[in-house]
Amino acid sequence: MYIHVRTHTNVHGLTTTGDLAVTIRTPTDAGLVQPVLSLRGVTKRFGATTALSSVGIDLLAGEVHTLVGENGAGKSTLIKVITGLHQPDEGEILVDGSPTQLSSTSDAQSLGIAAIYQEPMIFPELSVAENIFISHQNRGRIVNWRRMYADAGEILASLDMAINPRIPASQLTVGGQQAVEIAKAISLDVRVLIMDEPTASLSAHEVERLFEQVARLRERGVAVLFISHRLDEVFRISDRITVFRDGQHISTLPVDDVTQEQLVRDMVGRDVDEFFGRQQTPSSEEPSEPKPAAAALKVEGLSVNGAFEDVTFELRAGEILGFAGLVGAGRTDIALALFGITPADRGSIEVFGNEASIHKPADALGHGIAYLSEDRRQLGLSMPQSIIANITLPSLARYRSRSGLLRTAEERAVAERFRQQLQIKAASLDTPVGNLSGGNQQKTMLAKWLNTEPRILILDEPTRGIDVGAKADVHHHIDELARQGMAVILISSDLPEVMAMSDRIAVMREGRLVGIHDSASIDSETIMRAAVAA
Amino acid sequence: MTTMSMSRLGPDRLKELTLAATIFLSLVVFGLLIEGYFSGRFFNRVTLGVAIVAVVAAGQSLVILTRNIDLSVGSIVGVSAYVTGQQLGNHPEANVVVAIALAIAIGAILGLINGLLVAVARIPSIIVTLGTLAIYRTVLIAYGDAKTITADTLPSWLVNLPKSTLFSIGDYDLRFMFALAIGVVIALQIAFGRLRVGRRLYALGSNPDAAHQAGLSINRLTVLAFVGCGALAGLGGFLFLARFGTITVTAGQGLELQAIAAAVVGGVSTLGGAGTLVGSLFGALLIEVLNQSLVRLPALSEFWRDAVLGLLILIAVILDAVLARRFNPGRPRILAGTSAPGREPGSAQAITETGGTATGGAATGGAP
Amino acid sequence: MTGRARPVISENRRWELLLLTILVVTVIFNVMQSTNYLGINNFINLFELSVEKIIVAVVMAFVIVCGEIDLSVASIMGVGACVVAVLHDSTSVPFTLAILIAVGVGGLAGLLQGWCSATLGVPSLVVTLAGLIGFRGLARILVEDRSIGDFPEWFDSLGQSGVIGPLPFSVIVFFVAILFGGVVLGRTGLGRRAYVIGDNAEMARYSGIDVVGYKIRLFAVSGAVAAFAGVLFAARLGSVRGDVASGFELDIITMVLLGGVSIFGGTGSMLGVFTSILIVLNLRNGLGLANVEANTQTGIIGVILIASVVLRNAFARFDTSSLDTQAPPHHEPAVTNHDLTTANP
Amino acid sequence: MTHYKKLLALIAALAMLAAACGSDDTEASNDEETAETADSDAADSDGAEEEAMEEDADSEEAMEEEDAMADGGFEAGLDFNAILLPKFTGIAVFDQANEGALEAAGELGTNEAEFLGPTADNSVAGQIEIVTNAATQGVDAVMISNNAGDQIEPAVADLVDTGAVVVTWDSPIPSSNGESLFVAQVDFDETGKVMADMARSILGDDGGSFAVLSASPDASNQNAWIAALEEVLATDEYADLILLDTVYGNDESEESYNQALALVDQHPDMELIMSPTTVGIAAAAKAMQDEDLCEDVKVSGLGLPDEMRAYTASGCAPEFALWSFVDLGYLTYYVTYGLATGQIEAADGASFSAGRMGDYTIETDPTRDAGLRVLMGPFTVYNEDNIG
Repeated sequence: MYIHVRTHTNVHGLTTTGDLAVTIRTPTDAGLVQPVLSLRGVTKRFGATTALSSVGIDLLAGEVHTLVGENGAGKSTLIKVITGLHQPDEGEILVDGSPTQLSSTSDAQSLGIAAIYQEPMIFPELSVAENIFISHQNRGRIVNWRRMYADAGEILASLDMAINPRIPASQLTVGGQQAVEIAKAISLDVRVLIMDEPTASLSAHEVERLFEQVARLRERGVAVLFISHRLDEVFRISDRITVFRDGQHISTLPVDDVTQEQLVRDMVGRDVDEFFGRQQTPSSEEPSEPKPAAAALKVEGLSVNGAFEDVTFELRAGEILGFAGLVGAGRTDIALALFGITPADRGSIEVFGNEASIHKPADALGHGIAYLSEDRRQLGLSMPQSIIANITLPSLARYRSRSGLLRTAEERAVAERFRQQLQIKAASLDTPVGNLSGGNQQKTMLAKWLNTEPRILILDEPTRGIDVGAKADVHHHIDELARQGMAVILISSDLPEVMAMSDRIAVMREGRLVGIHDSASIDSETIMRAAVAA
Repeated sequence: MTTMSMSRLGPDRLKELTLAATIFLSLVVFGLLIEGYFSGRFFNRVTLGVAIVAVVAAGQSLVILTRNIDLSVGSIVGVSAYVTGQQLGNHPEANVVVAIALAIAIGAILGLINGLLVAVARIPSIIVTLGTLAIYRTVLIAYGDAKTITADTLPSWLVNLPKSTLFSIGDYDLRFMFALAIGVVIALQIAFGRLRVGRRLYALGSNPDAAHQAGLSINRLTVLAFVGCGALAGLGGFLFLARFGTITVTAGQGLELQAIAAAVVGGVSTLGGAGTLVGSLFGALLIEVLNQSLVRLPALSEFWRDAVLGLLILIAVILDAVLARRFNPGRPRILAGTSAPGREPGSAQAITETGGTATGGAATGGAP
Repeated sequence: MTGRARPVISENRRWELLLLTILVVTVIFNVMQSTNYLGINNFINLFELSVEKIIVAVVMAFVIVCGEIDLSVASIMGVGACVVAVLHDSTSVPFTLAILIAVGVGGLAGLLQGWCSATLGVPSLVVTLAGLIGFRGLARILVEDRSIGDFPEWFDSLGQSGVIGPLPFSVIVFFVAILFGGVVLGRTGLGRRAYVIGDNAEMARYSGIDVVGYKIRLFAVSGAVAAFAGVLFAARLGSVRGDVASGFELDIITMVLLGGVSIFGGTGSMLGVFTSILIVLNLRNGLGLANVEANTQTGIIGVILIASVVLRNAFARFDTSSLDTQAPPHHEPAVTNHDLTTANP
Repeated sequence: MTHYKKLLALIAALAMLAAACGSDDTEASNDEETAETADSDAADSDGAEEEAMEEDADSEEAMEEEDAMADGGFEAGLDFNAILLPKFTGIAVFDQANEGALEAAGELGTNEAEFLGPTADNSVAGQIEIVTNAATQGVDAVMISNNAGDQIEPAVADLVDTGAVVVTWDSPIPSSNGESLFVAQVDFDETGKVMADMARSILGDDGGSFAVLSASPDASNQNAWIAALEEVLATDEYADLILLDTVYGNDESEESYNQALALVDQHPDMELIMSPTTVGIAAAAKAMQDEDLCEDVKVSGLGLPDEMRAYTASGCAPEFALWSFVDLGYLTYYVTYGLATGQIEAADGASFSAGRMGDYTIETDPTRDAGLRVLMGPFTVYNEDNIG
């Protein structure tokens, strides 16, 4: 029996590396039991690039098997091979020990293989129930709405999810939508469930709910292939951990036999010295910033109807102010109001002592405020455009020569400077950013906003979905910027990140700012409690 | 308002109701302006006139639902009307079922060509159908050799079809052609609510990436939508033939714009996944009522008609946009890819554009 | 790593090369077909016959790169021509002022549509479909059933006789327009913004670009240029009727799409559009000289439109190997298909 | 490099295909057209009676004695390259005109004219394009059924500069600038009288009211006919005929159909719809028939016998008129041949012999301010006695 009952000592699921010791695990021996799904010597090439090079992996019933690796390690390709989107060039896939062809997603589905992604694959216009049953082949050609709603309600109830199966899925939060996807997987009697960074868009609270669901799946004997960049989660939830690097299988070990340092080393292929940029938080070194003077940003009674209410805070130059809270608490909305996307309905904004009226992003930029969106792909970068074009986009006016043409040489020079400064890895500066890895995209986005020479930088989930190496780089740069005197607002759902990076932490709950704390004097549990209103 | 009434397709139902109200309103207004407006003949004319456009617009809606467009429907109507008319001329013994089946089959084949080019050859539908719009017409002209199908070559049941009435209330007839058209549209609408394949078409338009991930056969669904559109255009061709009797090789020219106008006025979202066939029927009805009423308006000179019609359509869509925002602020139907402000990214807007629709989904909008 | 570089740029290049090949084949075909083809007058005719359409095609390229569409251009051309004609016919407004007024009316028409589309968020396809009907109506209101001519001689000669050598004014306007358009699209901030807005308007807004203002202005320019093209058309024809230029919109859009501008915005180049214009003009000219029916010509252009995208896709598939395997899904053909089949949003 | 080679090959193939399509089409359609001529002639002569019969009967004789006829008229066999340009293609009447032109070309032993027309939706610009290309091609003559009003003038002027002869038929250039002469199917003024007479005959001696359903508001020949009709109605003789309204169906079946019904709604006392366009008259007749209105509202105007036969039989359209488009094409070809080969001059009073159709004289066009015309005439009035 490989069903593990896991105990969590931490009710609120506040996950710091310290929690690891309390989970009990039984080492898994893959050799004794037939895996539900095995890959043997799978190779996948795209032209000259080898995405997967003779890799193997076994997924056992009732285990949570985590796959980690930097972006580009081959994780996505592996998922696509398992779900039938790609066919391997070499090697074989065994389902219950017998070689199997997976030539389409429906092939995989009929064998009980399903996947859940970071951004849920839902149909916004369709009801929750339809979303759950859309790919069912065995429910007849005619839709029996009554039965479908009833069945959906049952499944959701069995998962302890309070979701109305009749509402359009667009009305759910990301967490809710993921729950729907899990319900869908369960309704399909899934045997192998791939979860590709499912926690990336979730708040800590929602992550907890998700992990409860994962535990349920494990109890049902589902083989879960879990992918995440958050190592604390990885250690908390996994039974076994497999590391990929550069399309190759590096190691597979029971979670108890591996340390975080070793994991990072396997992933990166070298030792990573600092995990978080501001591990030696400046507030401990230089208690109570000696420069009480210039408040870079002073926000008073700021409100946006339906989003947040009466928010007041101050931000000093050189300070990093973290914003913690659940998704939907109104953190991003404050950023959007400061940046002029959704102008505030009430309240005042003062920038370096001057009243600022911000009605559109151009106003904000004029006041030296820059906003790095959390949604890199949709709101942060223009994927088909080159690195240069993306970096200079908000400050294009500066590159206009007298004839009206763009001074492209100057643009290139600026981009080159940022490439070196931020270590953006790309074949060329003309490479479309869509071709870069997540981490390099994030750096390009950072460069884009730094190039506007902001005095106040708002970072919204700056490390979401990027690998550990790149994450450390980004943390390092943020730290560096603050040291140079930039005022930084850091919004992140990654609590350890907020705690490690911020000087002070503002906690939001349901559209209200419920407290601002010195990061040195507060622990994660207190923050979480404030955020969920214990 | 309970959750129930706002449940599945809530916005679509709302849209249909708004349209019905708009149609009613325009009838009242024109009724006050025009003497003897509510005559049986006016009713019959509107219903007969709308039959062709409604059927073609329903087909167009199918395609628009899946995030495509079919500009070739006018040519398909022409080919279907012409060829069916010609065959009926040669085989006058054929009955109505055979004739309709032939017309539909011709349309379906042409739709299949469109669908294959879009789904299998992966060409944007607007390019495919812009091409086949010209190609089908060219083929028809070469085939027809400038001959006109005339009423006297057609069997008399066909020529008299527009007259045939199922039942009458006073002067108000329920004509067979109108009944056939709304029957087809409503039957399809019901089928779409009840059949798995119908829901899958909505799913495809709602989120193609998710549809792909969910193992739906996107190619097959896309082809199906185009075949359905072609088949309905073929049926439209049959109605065209019955109604006008005289068919030249230019028959149906320009019908594509009418059909698209009916569909979008009827609330079928050009972003896919939203809208109903009944909505497109209402859209067609609204345009037909406006068109027919303007013809009757004595104060309006011939030359003002187009301008007023264009203006009214514009007002209708603007009103719709405004209403949609008022009643459904979270996810306006018509606002393309607009990310509603004041929501955390986790909310619906961010989601609808996930899965790498960087090239398409978010391309428009921008209005707060 | 060689394959990794620049799909966008190389795809544009590849498209342009493909078009160029088609153009060369067309020209060779024409030379073989007709002895009359290689004459200076024929070359001028070839441009002159469609010059109004291709002038509008230049600004249409911008509109489509921005991810929008303007179906009303032909109707606005009609409005422009009719405004000039009516002012000339029934008022004493000086003719040059009449032209300015016509262009202004076109600009206003575009402004109205841009406002409806960008501010209210009604898709431009829908707004300009209404404009297509409504502005044609406006043109008819203006001239009713008349045919207005007797323009000043200098005006007629703008469209009919050579200004520089045998080159008529309107053809010069076209070359200036396409050159200017090419430079603006390819080398200025305005052009860069057009691509970004077309790729992702929300993202552009988040980058501080005034997307709504940009689009409104673009539609206004589109209207003004269309009206001016309509005025040039009036000069070439020497008289104006209510149906002037009707049905031109599809030809114009066809030329832009064949030029490799994606209907979903964000890609395309003016060089591509120019090449495609040359292809369409030469093809029509050559087929016309070979006495091929106009219907057949249209059909052949339809075939080329489809075939060219088939070819492009064939190459793109051949080339997917060069894409970074970690590229976001929008490079995956399976997904691309359905993003790209979207009607203009 | 290899895939560019492939590409070149593909494109070449495509181009060849296109070329093949083009030439195939023209050949094929020409063949069929020729076959068609014989067909329709035979069909026409079947049931037709005296008036309508005469010309057809003549034509058959003419064909038998081809050489003799040619001797009596123009010198045959001269080099003559011409284009016959209809308003647009795909419409029966223009094809009939081409049949007539082919017949004439056969008799004259010269080249057949290229029958080239624009598409229906691009008529104006398309006609201009074809005229311009004709100048490049250096043809001897272009025969135009002008749909572009005065807008065609600049292109025609350029064409005439190359030495080509421009003859209009069916619909002239309003200003007559550039054209040598206009082959008028009927006297445009007479059209008014014919329509008024038909109205009288249908409405009876006590007169009545009627409306006109025209093509587009900017079609010059239709407008001229309506003007002529109004002129006739202004005379005492026709004072009892009241013209209620003029509406336009844009030569589209659907719109004409709707307009006809709207007329019925608007004018309860209307007894007749007069439509001087073949599309309009057929659509109006169908509309009246569909709505069972034929008892109250009759339809008349200019119509094609083939399209109207059923409505004449049913009594919806008891009487209508038209001329022979075959003859129009035939006569146009003859006179153009004569002009282009220098055998006659376009001058008032010049006369010539046009094969089977006999002798014609060129005269100043009384219906326009300037220009010459050859009047073909007369109308054939069709009713149930002669429509067969």
